[in-house]
Amino acid sequence: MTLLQVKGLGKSYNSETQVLKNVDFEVNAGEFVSIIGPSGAGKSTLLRCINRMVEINEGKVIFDNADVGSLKKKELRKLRTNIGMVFQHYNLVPRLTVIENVLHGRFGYKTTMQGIMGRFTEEEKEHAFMLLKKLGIEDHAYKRCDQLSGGQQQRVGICRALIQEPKLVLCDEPIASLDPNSSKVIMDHLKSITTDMGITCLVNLHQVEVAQDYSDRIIGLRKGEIVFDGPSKLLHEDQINHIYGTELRELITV
Amino acid sequence: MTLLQVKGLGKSYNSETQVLKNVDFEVNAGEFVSIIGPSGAGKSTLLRCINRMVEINEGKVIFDNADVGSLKKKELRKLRTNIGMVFQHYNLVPRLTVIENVLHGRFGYKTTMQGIMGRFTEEEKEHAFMLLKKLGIEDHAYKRCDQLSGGQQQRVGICRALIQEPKLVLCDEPIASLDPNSSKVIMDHLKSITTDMGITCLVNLHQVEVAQDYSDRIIGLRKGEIVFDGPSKLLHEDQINHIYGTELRELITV
Amino acid sequence: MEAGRTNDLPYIKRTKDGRINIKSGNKIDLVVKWTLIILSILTVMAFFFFNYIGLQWDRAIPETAHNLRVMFLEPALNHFSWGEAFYQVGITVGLGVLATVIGAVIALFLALMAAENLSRPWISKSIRAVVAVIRAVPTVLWVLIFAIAAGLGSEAAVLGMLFHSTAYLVKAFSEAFEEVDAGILEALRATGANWWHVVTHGVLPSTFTYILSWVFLRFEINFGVAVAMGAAAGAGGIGFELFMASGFYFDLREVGFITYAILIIAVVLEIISTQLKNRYFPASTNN
Amino acid sequence: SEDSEGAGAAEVDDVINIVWYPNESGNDMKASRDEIGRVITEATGKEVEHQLTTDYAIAIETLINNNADLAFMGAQGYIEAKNGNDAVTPLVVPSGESGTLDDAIYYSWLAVNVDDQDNYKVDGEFSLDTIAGKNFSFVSNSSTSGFVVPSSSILAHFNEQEEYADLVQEDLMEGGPLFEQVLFGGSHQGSAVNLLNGNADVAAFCDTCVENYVDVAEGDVNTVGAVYKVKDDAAEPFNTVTGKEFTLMSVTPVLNAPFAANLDVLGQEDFDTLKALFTSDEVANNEKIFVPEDSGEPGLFFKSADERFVEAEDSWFDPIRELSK
Amino acid sequence: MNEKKMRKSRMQTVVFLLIIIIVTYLSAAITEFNFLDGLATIPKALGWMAGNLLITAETLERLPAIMEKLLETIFMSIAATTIAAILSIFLGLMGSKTTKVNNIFSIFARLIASISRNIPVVAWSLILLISFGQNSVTGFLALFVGTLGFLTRAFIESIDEASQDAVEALQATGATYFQIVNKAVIPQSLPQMLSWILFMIETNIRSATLVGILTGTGIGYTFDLYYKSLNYNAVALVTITIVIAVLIIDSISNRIRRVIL
Ligand SMILES: Nc1ncnc2c1ncn2[C@@H]1O[C@H](COP(=O)(O)OP(=O)(O)OP(=O)(O)O)[C@@H](O)[C@H]1O
Ligand SMILES: Nc1ncnc2c1ncn2[C@@H]1O[C@H](COP(=O)(O)OP(=O)(O)OP(=O)(O)O)[C@@H](O)[C@H]1O
Ligand SMILES: [Mg+2]
Ligand SMILES: [Mg+2]
Repeated sequence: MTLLQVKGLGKSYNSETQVLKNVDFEVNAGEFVSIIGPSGAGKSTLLRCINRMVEINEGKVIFDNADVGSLKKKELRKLRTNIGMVFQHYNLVPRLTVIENVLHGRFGYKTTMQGIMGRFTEEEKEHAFMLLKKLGIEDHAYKRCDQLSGGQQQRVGICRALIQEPKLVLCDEPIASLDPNSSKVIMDHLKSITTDMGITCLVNLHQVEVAQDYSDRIIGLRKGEIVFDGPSKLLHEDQINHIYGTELRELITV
Repeated sequence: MTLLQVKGLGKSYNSETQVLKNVDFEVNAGEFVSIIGPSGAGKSTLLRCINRMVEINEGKVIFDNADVGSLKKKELRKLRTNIGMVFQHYNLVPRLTVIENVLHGRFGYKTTMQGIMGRFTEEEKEHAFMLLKKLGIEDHAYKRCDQLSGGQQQRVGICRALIQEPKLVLCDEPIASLDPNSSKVIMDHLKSITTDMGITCLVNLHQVEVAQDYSDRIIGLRKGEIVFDGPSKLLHEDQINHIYGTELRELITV
Repeated sequence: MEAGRTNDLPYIKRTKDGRINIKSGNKIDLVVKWTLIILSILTVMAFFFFNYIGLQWDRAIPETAHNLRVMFLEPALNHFSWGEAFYQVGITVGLGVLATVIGAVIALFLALMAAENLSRPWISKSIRAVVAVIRAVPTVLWVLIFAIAAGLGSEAAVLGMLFHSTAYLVKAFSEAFEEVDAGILEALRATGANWWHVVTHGVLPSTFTYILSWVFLRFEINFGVAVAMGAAAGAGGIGFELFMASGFYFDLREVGFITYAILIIAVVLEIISTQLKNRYFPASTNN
Repeated sequence: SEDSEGAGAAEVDDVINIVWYPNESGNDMKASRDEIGRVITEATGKEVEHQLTTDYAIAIETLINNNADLAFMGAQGYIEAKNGNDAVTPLVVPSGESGTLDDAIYYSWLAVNVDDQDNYKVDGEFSLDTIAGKNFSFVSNSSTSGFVVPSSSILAHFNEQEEYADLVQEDLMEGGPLFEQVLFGGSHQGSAVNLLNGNADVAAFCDTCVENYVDVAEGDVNTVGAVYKVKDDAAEPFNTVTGKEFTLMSVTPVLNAPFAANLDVLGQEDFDTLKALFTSDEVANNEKIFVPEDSGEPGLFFKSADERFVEAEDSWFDPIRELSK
Repeated sequence: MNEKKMRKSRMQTVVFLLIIIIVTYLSAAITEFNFLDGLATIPKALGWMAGNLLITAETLERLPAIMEKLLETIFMSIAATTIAAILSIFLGLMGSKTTKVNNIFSIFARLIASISRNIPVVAWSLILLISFGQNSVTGFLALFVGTLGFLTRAFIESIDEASQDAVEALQATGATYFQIVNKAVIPQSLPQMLSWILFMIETNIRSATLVGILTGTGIGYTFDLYYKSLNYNAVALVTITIVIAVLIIDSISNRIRRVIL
């Protein structure tokens, strides 16, 4: 079943440079897709077009049969509740507790008033704790987020995305700020979201090896265009070189 | 020829804990000595007692026939010009250029006014460039120090110590903040200071292997007491265990 | 769902009525909460405590609106000329510059003595205490004292403003100095450098941009103070004209004109200082 | 401030500083001030500097602390300056129409708005009893005609009543003891405007300070019950209250304001020169100093008959001294 | 070439110092300021203070009245600050890059901040005094306007600096604007804002003296009255109460700040 269709997507922030050009692909429910490409290729922009964190200039994004580009404000909120997002810098509110940050994922289901008053049902709270337990950070639930390590914070970020009960999770370089150990933990968790919970995952990655290890399918982006789209196994040395161009060597030393 | 004599040195910052207890050793001119020991053993304190950056409580330090503990302010400055110091965090003035930072090493030879005005002779400047060249960073001479990598900054730190034309260089964990490559470069340079220029070096180190590789002689410190003092070859597994106690395992994972 | 089972999970905190708690209840939140509560209570109390004598809202509000309109939409000069206005603004700026520059120079030395990492504890403590008291004395009092004792004129205005400026900058500067990495100071001392060397080549270059931005900020403040204090101290300036226009002639149009003049100068000063800061100082390698 | 004689050694220098009260610091008085400065320079050969002030106290203290040579100050200000520094001496006083000290007086008024005047009458006569609990406007607490004189007459009246027997001058400076609220206009004009724009119910100010702005509408000048009307073309600050009328509920004569000198700073020689200069016919006939009253020009002093500067002794001010005791 | 660059930067320093010296010299010229004369008056001023600013037993009788005025001033400062803070939060949200609704509001908010901050408090006091008369509300309003400008600017900075990431994340969950502001922006920047509020309260008590003189309210008015009647003993007492109040409030807010920041 096709969950997401991107058709002829084009995007530019200013008139000079076209960040995305005629991007076309489809994602089926339950897939785990990695997007790779050099810095500035437009990976982040692509993810942000999908939940319309940035406006779409050309083409269409169709998610769950809805045309994302034409949604009204209210429908857009509804769409976003169906799409979780995980960030490189976790993007938590550092002064609030872990559990509060997780519950922020429920705002999409609340009226403004409920949200402002911070009214969450007991079920929601229990659900949050369940997720924390699943990701192994239940002991930190009442700690402030800035007291956690990077890997722990990212797990909070994942919980926040999951409590939305999304159909799709977008991850923008979820492990770029983490050490190898934590990275492995996070990638394992993301993978299990797809395998255990059946939630589709779209992950931006810098590390080609990680992408190859974890994902079924890889999309290679270069200067805003898709230059590779296929199963991980088919991504070979020369494709990688094609994606990263001459930048590959620099990339590896980083 | 004995350059440095430490006799019955005792030091405590507060009445509760004795940081150094009855430390006795001698260093000959031209030696390259490493001091190893667990965190908190008193390695840094020991170095700082030698150029009296901290006051000596008990015992004596005799450097180049002068009793360090009893020097007056002016004599102390004179002593310090004869002892260079290299730090873990380089301790450069980040906003100033490399060459300026190197020339700071000449302050000990200046009157207050000369120093304030930053008047350095042409010879001093040429000497500075020569040292930068020797350490392979002459191209960065006019860069601000905060634009350099850690390894490069440490080399600036070494130049600053060398331009003092010291008889002894004290290094407090010079490679603890560096990656393995840079560490090797720095240790090679330090070693060459002793071998090529004949300057005595006293180096605090965390890495036992590095100490064994580079130094003629190793002093093992534990809880403020010398528990090993001898040629590197004689430092065996059981001595290492004795120095680090049960802390060894933790230390290695750090 | 299985509420019975989750009840006794050790990592879930519950309120008395059995609901799940999501606040950590740490000290910071508590202090913030209570500070806000107390401030709100005090604010509400304040309105009971005020004296409202002679206040007629129904007259005051429309009148203020009317006055503001006259001021801002019909500014005019009636009692002095453009040239005079320009000159008077110059005097006010001049007073601000003098108080700031002299204050900054004095503050620089005092701050070196007040910084804990550069000075002896007792010197630093005593300077801090004195400076705190000086800062607590309103500038008006200093100005009046000097106006009385030293006679009317710019000396009184500048000296009066100087006290507060200096005290303010000593605090700011010494805090900046204290943030200088202890390692830098240690390294310089270890080369045999003396105190002055350490200060001129280690401390000042590291804090130069902070010092400048504090000086600029203080200059903005001093300009505002000079408007008020120049007049009181008999040093003249645009503040005297403002006082005359409003307190004596009740000439709103002129007040409007003067206000514009001050506003323009203040905005220009703000722009200049941000430009200077952005353009030159983050990148410069001063010594 | 008894002990401030010692404040700094005074020296006679070659600049003569003249301090002006806020009332005389306006730009419309500039021509008069400059002319006085000019004749002084001519007579003494010394440069004259005018020091304009925004309040009375600073002006007084400046003279006390040997920071000025001359000040044109109210009688009360003079007395305070004299208390603070014995070297302060009256130089001259502007005379009345007769050209002598006899009528060197002006008048301190208590005024109320015409429309409200009945509120201040008991049995058809104005009575001070009615001002208790009202909003009152003075000029400044160092002003002779704007505070000292009116407050002492008010006190004299109320102290006879049991309820107010303990009332002292300071109680009149703040709302509460007698008045609902006390305002200070900062200048005579300001106090008058306080009354006319409704901020105050009753105001104290003097006749000469507002004569440029008002015309008598009813009754005789300087008599109780006279009604004054603000001229239609009145200059600021009265331009916002043109056409309004007030009436006098009390009129008290006050001694004219002197030019006071600080002998230590001015020096006896210059003091004598200036005394001769000021009392000369030349100054008395100088139309920039004594502006002809019908010219409509603004000025510090006006000439309708034989006005001139005359000498005055310190003891001449004793009546005012009595008031503030 | 690099040597040149270094020379240039040294030149820049010299030019900069020269400019400062010239500007200072011009300022001294236009204001007829003589530094040495000024210096010479300091002992005189200190002598005058020692001679006149004495607290006598007689003046202590005025303490209750002074305390009442001081309290009024403190209340005035607190109320002006908190109310300005409430408004400033809205202006700050409008003005900040992260939370702005649109550019027009953002410019509007910054404009308000700039105008109310840069028009001197003297001018506000005088304008307000004309129509509001001589009561606490005038003083309150005069303090309020200046505080509003200052806090808005400070809040814009706090909001900008504190919350960009979290705002983005909450937008992505489908949260509404007010939910985001309330649950991400405010909690994150509140301590910083509170610190500014405390700073402003202290500043306002000090400037309330000036505002009080100008508007005839609070402790400033008392100060002015005593000073104008040349009653310096009482002036000294008033000053000391102000100093003590400021020091106490300063130390309380320092303590709070140390915990929350
Ligand atoms: N908000 C924005 N406004 C203007 N230009 C932008 C904006 N965000 C991104 N860009 C530009 O769009 C291009 C693509 O950026 P994008 O962040 O999507 O790349 P990326 O592949 O995610 O790179 P990275 O790996 O560095 O995160 C870049 O040239 C970037 O400068
Ligand atoms: N300035 C100081 N004041 C008080 N105690 C100090 C001070 N410096 C060091 N100490 C204490 O002295 C002991 C020895 O410290 P020192 O820094 O010499 O150890 P070290 O061997 O250099 O450790 P590390 O490997 O962590 O640098 C420690 O317990 C430390 O806490
Ligand atoms: Mg990106
Ligand atoms: Mg150490």
